[in-house]
Amino acid sequence: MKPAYLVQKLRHFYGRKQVLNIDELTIEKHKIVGLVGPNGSGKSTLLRLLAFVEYPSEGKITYFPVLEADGRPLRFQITLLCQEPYLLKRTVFANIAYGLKIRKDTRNLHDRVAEALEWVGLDYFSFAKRKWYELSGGEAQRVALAARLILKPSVLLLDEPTASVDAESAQRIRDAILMAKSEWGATIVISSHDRNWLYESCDQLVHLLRGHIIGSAAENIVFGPWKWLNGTLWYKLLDGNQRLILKGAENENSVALLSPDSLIVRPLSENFNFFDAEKTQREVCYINGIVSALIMERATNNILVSIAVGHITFNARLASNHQMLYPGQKVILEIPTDSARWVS
Amino acid sequence: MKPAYLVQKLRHFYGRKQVLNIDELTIEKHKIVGLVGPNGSGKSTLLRLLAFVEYPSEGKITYFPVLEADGRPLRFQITLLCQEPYLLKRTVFANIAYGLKIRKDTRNLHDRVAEALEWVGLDYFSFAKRKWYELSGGEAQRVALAARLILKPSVLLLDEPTASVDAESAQRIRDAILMAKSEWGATIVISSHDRNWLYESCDQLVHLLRGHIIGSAAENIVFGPWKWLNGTLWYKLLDGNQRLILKGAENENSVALLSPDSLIVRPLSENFNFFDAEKTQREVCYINGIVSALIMERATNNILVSIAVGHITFNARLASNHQMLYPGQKVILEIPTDSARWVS
Amino acid sequence: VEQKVLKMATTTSTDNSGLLDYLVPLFEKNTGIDLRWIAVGTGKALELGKNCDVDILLVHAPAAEKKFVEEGYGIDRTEIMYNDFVIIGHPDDPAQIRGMPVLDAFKTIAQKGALFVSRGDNSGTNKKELNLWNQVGIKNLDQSSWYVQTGQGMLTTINIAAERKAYTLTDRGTYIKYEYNMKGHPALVILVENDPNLFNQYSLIIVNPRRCTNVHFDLAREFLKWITSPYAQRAIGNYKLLGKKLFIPNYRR
Amino acid sequence: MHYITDGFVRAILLLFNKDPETFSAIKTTFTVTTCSMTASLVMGIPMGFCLGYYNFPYKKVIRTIVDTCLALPTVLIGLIVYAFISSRGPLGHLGLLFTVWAIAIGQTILALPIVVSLTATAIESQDEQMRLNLLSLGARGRQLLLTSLWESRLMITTAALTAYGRVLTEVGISMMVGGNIKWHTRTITTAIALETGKGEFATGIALGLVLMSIAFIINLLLTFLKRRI
Amino acid sequence: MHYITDGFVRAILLLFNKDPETFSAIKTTFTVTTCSMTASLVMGIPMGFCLGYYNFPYKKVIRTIVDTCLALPTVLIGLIVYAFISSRGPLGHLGLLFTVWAIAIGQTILALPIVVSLTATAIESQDEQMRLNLLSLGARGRQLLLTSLWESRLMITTAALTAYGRVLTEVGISMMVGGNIKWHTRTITTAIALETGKGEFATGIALGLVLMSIAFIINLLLTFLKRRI
Ligand SMILES: Nc1ncnc2c1ncn2[C@@H]1O[C@H](COP(=O)(O)OP(=O)(O)OP(=O)(O)O)[C@@H](O)[C@H]1O
Ligand SMILES: Nc1ncnc2c1ncn2[C@@H]1O[C@H](COP(=O)(O)OP(=O)(O)OP(=O)(O)O)[C@@H](O)[C@H]1O
Ligand SMILES: [Mg+2]
Ligand SMILES: [Mg+2]
Repeated sequence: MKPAYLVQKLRHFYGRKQVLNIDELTIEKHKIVGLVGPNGSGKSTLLRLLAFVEYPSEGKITYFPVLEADGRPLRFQITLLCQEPYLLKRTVFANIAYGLKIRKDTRNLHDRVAEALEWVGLDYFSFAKRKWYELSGGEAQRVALAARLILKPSVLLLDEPTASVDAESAQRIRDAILMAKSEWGATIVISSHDRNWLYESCDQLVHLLRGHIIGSAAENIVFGPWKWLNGTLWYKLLDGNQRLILKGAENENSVALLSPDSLIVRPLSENFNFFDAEKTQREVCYINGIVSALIMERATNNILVSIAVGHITFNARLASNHQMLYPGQKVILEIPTDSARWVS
Repeated sequence: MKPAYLVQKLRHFYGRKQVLNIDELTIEKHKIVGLVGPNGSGKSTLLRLLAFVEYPSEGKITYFPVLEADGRPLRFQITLLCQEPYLLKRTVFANIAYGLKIRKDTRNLHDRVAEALEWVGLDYFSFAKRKWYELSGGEAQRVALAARLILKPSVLLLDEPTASVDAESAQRIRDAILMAKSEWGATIVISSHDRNWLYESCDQLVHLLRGHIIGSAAENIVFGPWKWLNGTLWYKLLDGNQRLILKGAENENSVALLSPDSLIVRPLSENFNFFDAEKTQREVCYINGIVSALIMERATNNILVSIAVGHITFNARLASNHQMLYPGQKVILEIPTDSARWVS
Repeated sequence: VEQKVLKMATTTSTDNSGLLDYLVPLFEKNTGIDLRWIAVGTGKALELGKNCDVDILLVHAPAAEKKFVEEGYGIDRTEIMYNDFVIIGHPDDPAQIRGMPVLDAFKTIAQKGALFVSRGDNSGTNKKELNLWNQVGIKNLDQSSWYVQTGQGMLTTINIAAERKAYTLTDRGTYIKYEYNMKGHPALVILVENDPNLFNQYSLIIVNPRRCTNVHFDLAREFLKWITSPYAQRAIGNYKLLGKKLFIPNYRR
Repeated sequence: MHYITDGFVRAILLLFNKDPETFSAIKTTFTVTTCSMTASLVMGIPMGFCLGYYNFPYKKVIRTIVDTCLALPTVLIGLIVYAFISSRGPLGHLGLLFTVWAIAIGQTILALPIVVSLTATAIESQDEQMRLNLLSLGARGRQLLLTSLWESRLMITTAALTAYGRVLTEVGISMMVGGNIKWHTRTITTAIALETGKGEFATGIALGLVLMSIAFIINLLLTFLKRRI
Repeated sequence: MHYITDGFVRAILLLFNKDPETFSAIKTTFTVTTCSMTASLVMGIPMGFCLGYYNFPYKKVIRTIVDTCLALPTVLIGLIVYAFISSRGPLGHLGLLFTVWAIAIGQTILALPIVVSLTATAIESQDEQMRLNLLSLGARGRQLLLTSLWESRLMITTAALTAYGRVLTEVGISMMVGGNIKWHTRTITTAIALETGKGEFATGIALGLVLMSIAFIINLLLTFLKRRI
């Protein structure tokens, strides 16, 4: 395992507000790492720090050149696609060629621009000569991505590359990213809210919450308010007057993390006695829900089930030999009360 | 059925490029209409035209006040959330209150701003006083949405309201939209690439392609190049050397539209003789694929199955009593060769 | 061959009247010296001399000139020509000074409090005027409401006097120019003239070469020699503006 | 060199001793520039907004004319204003010549192209998205104008400061139509010109420094507008 | 009034008859402003970029000083330059006084704050996203500077035009350190001042119009930079 990045004791502040607090994080070479987390959890900030366009308030980020003897300076090895791509006030062609011009590497410029446009699913002839403002939102986003891909950087940091991109193009972008990995051995870090897309694309996940890394899996995050039940048990009221009961909250506003692996899903059968089950609430909590989606997870070959409980959606991971569910099906979620990890 | 909008013989040009060509479109009152289509299909343009912030090159858009005796001027009845939300260089509070200030309607300003922030899942105390640049991408997006919702407009036009918003907040935004419809009878038009989210939110779909309305269902779009096979049959080469055979393409670059209802999905069983089936290619074309996702469609209560065939994904709609499939399952897609509609 | 350049600071009247445009080409033709002049107020001209930035001065403020020479800034002060001043005013002549001797006229203006416009810029003309007020014993001019100070050139001052229907003291050359500009219908007319008290002496001073080593003393001498020559003196006497003589040569050996 | 140090000392003395001539000039300068800046901002900012915001025929031609007017020489403005307000001119009966109002008129003409051109550029450089967002929130007319300007306040402030610097330091107009009349229309700049003409270089420098102090104070007062936009 | 029309006629005659005095003044004006604008742009744009782009201690103080310098009176600049280059000044041995170079130096000082302040404002008003995107593509130093400027070319052009208007029309510096010497250091503006002083108002207006024509031509030449950014 060769690291491309080693992040140590990283603290980052905006004013007096701490936005990142990462004790240690290793990003391996030649891997596609997905960055997930709710809005404001610090994904973009982390990507900017990894790109060295901003510097951490405290702590250290060490970068190990991904390619041995990569003669390019650091700033040419690492490239970031910002969350809000900004196109230069030039043509699409000039925008894509800009990075290469900076690198004074303009052999076969036209062919390479055409190739980069192809990667993001845009046609050279109808797009190359357009001005920056003659593009739709998704097209602009894809041009910005093409401007990064053409540089063939050893580290590609992508901040929501598929936001406002259509499904077909998102597919193509995934292919382009996989190609970047296989063809020139790039290390890729992607933040995205499109979990399906991300799960199907990446080798490894980093889950951020309020600036902390809370694991490397797609956790279920349950925010408070929590109410104290008895002993170490706390509950949160869900829609339909159901209660999610968990052990060990620190206070009202703690946040519970539930691994998708720890949830058990079973079809609601007539003979399941809900009230009987209630008695066992000390060990397991049962919740009624409806399957809203089933998705294949590329990294594990497992199936992710989304179960809607009123307004909250829980994700559970099923082995592919699990009894089959279908969307719309009513199910019971079994949640061991001690399965929560808490952050505050 | 009372229309809120009547669009007639609409043509819109940027320079000499036609970006919209809609012969007729009616948008009903008190409905949530979803606008789908690939990048550059004209969704944002149509929304700008419906908001009357841009005027069509040709044709007519008639707006019928949604609320009888709505005394507000047109520009106060209709509100658009642009694709790239721009926050004024002020605090979050001032941004959200701006529209109300313009309307000289500032009773209970604080309460209403707090409520609007609540709708988009942001906390009043930690956000109201922030400056516009102290927000993450998704937070900014949500603030912009809150600034629209607070106006309680009779027509709410939302251009990708959930791009770069996390899943939990997307859920909340959906609730807020449903509330806008039920509580003050808003007519809502939403464009989005997040089909699951959209399908679960809207009452009606409008599918755009290259500026044309191609239907009111989530169509499968298959771009060329098409090759001529024989008679009226054309085929497109898919990954894995499979051929999608369809009747009646006009030329190489025609685009085929396949309704999700016209595709039949069945599990690949050992005894299915693929080669036998090949013979029937004149009427039906069989294709191997893998189920990648199953999603519940709110409007119809049906199930949408995504089937990956190499890089292309087909969506099929299944009745809820259909034989169950699971993600990762190998299936056969049966596509009647005459089921395609063509656009060019 | 390096060109011989002589720099002269002069008052605006010699420049504005066109005299230098007429004389200097003659000088250059005769001597091959390139004379460049800088037309500024008298005070500034003397200051440029003190700073050794010019070689020669052509000014008309006898008292200041003498002080300049006494303090060692200049040498060879030579009187070369004069012209005269006139008092002009509105034809209605509110203070009734027409035809009076100049000192009486000034006294009357002050007594009646008639509007008087002064250049107030320490120019030769202004110094002459202040000198006259001093002679008739008028004090506190600066605070008097009838006494308007423009701090500008002569022509502008005349224009302001015309707007205000006021009196002013001007050199004859500028008045001729003003008369011409007004196409022969001047708003102000000459009321007092030909008084010996109104003579306006122009002198040439060479900047002291012992103080200012960079001064082109030889060229300056050459100009002094030329301007005092009968030829140049005659030329000055022949210079006419709009058909009227402006300067009377009075170099005395 | 000694003028400069002398000038500093004298500037302090002038201000400290409340020299009446200097204070009269300061007052005149202040009156005149306040009038001309108010007028040019009130007219120029909406004009600049229209020129930058709307598209209309001959817009580019008008823009080129405005930009050319950035090079309007003060003496030319002075002459033209003079021609209109002199007693023989069409507006002669108003008796404006050699009053502070005359100077204010001329300076307004001087500042106007600067305000218009820089405002137009500021508005033109604004994000297209901003325009759309304001429209979509229902802003029109005056609200649109005010919000757009407030969004570009950094640039508008700089435009105003540039124009202010221009009117504060101009001499030609004040001389020509103001007449530099002591106690009445003598501004600091015409006083500087006069003192310099007299050879009183140190006084000239002193007055120049007084002028800069005024500019400095105005700048400090505007600092709040220049905070991070 | 009549001299305005006279002035128009005379302007055409001056240009048409290739009046040597006028052409000498045009040439001097052109030489001087070209020098001063080149110098002030070459120095001012990078300075403005740094002031707008980077954060450093006392940045706000420096900015306030620069903005105050927008109100540097020309006569003051003239006096200060004079103090340095007069024979008795520290740079007297260079013999710059009463040459076009002296004027160019003074005008550079005049234009510099305008260029710096407007460039800094332009850069400061730029989208933070632009900065990030350029950095993320690997641009640093000179590339960053040039690209940032090019993105704001509309504003930089206007800044340059404003400064150009200022130097083209200034009189104080040219008079003070140029000396308004016929055939040598007489610029169009000093010629206007001279003619106006003589009461030749029509000629003054004519020369003013000649000046404006030059500005107009420069504007046309720069039109390509002002195309939709
Ligand atoms: N100002 C413009 N000039 C020329 N063409 C433009 C302009 N704006 C948009 N277009 C083109 O118009 C078409 C429609 O654009 P629009 O923004 O409406 O698409 P969209 O459906 O919203 O796409 P997206 O999903 O990417 O947001 C696109 O092909 C785009 O390239
Ligand atoms: N300039 C700033 N000043 C103060 N706070 C900031 C600033 N920029 C971002 N923040 C805050 O820092 C936190 C992290 O922001 P960041 O943009 O990294 O989030 P993110 O994970 O990318 O979110 P999103 O999914 O919305 O893009 C957020 O809480 C945000 O409000
Ligand atoms: Mg982000
Ligand atoms: Mg769009």
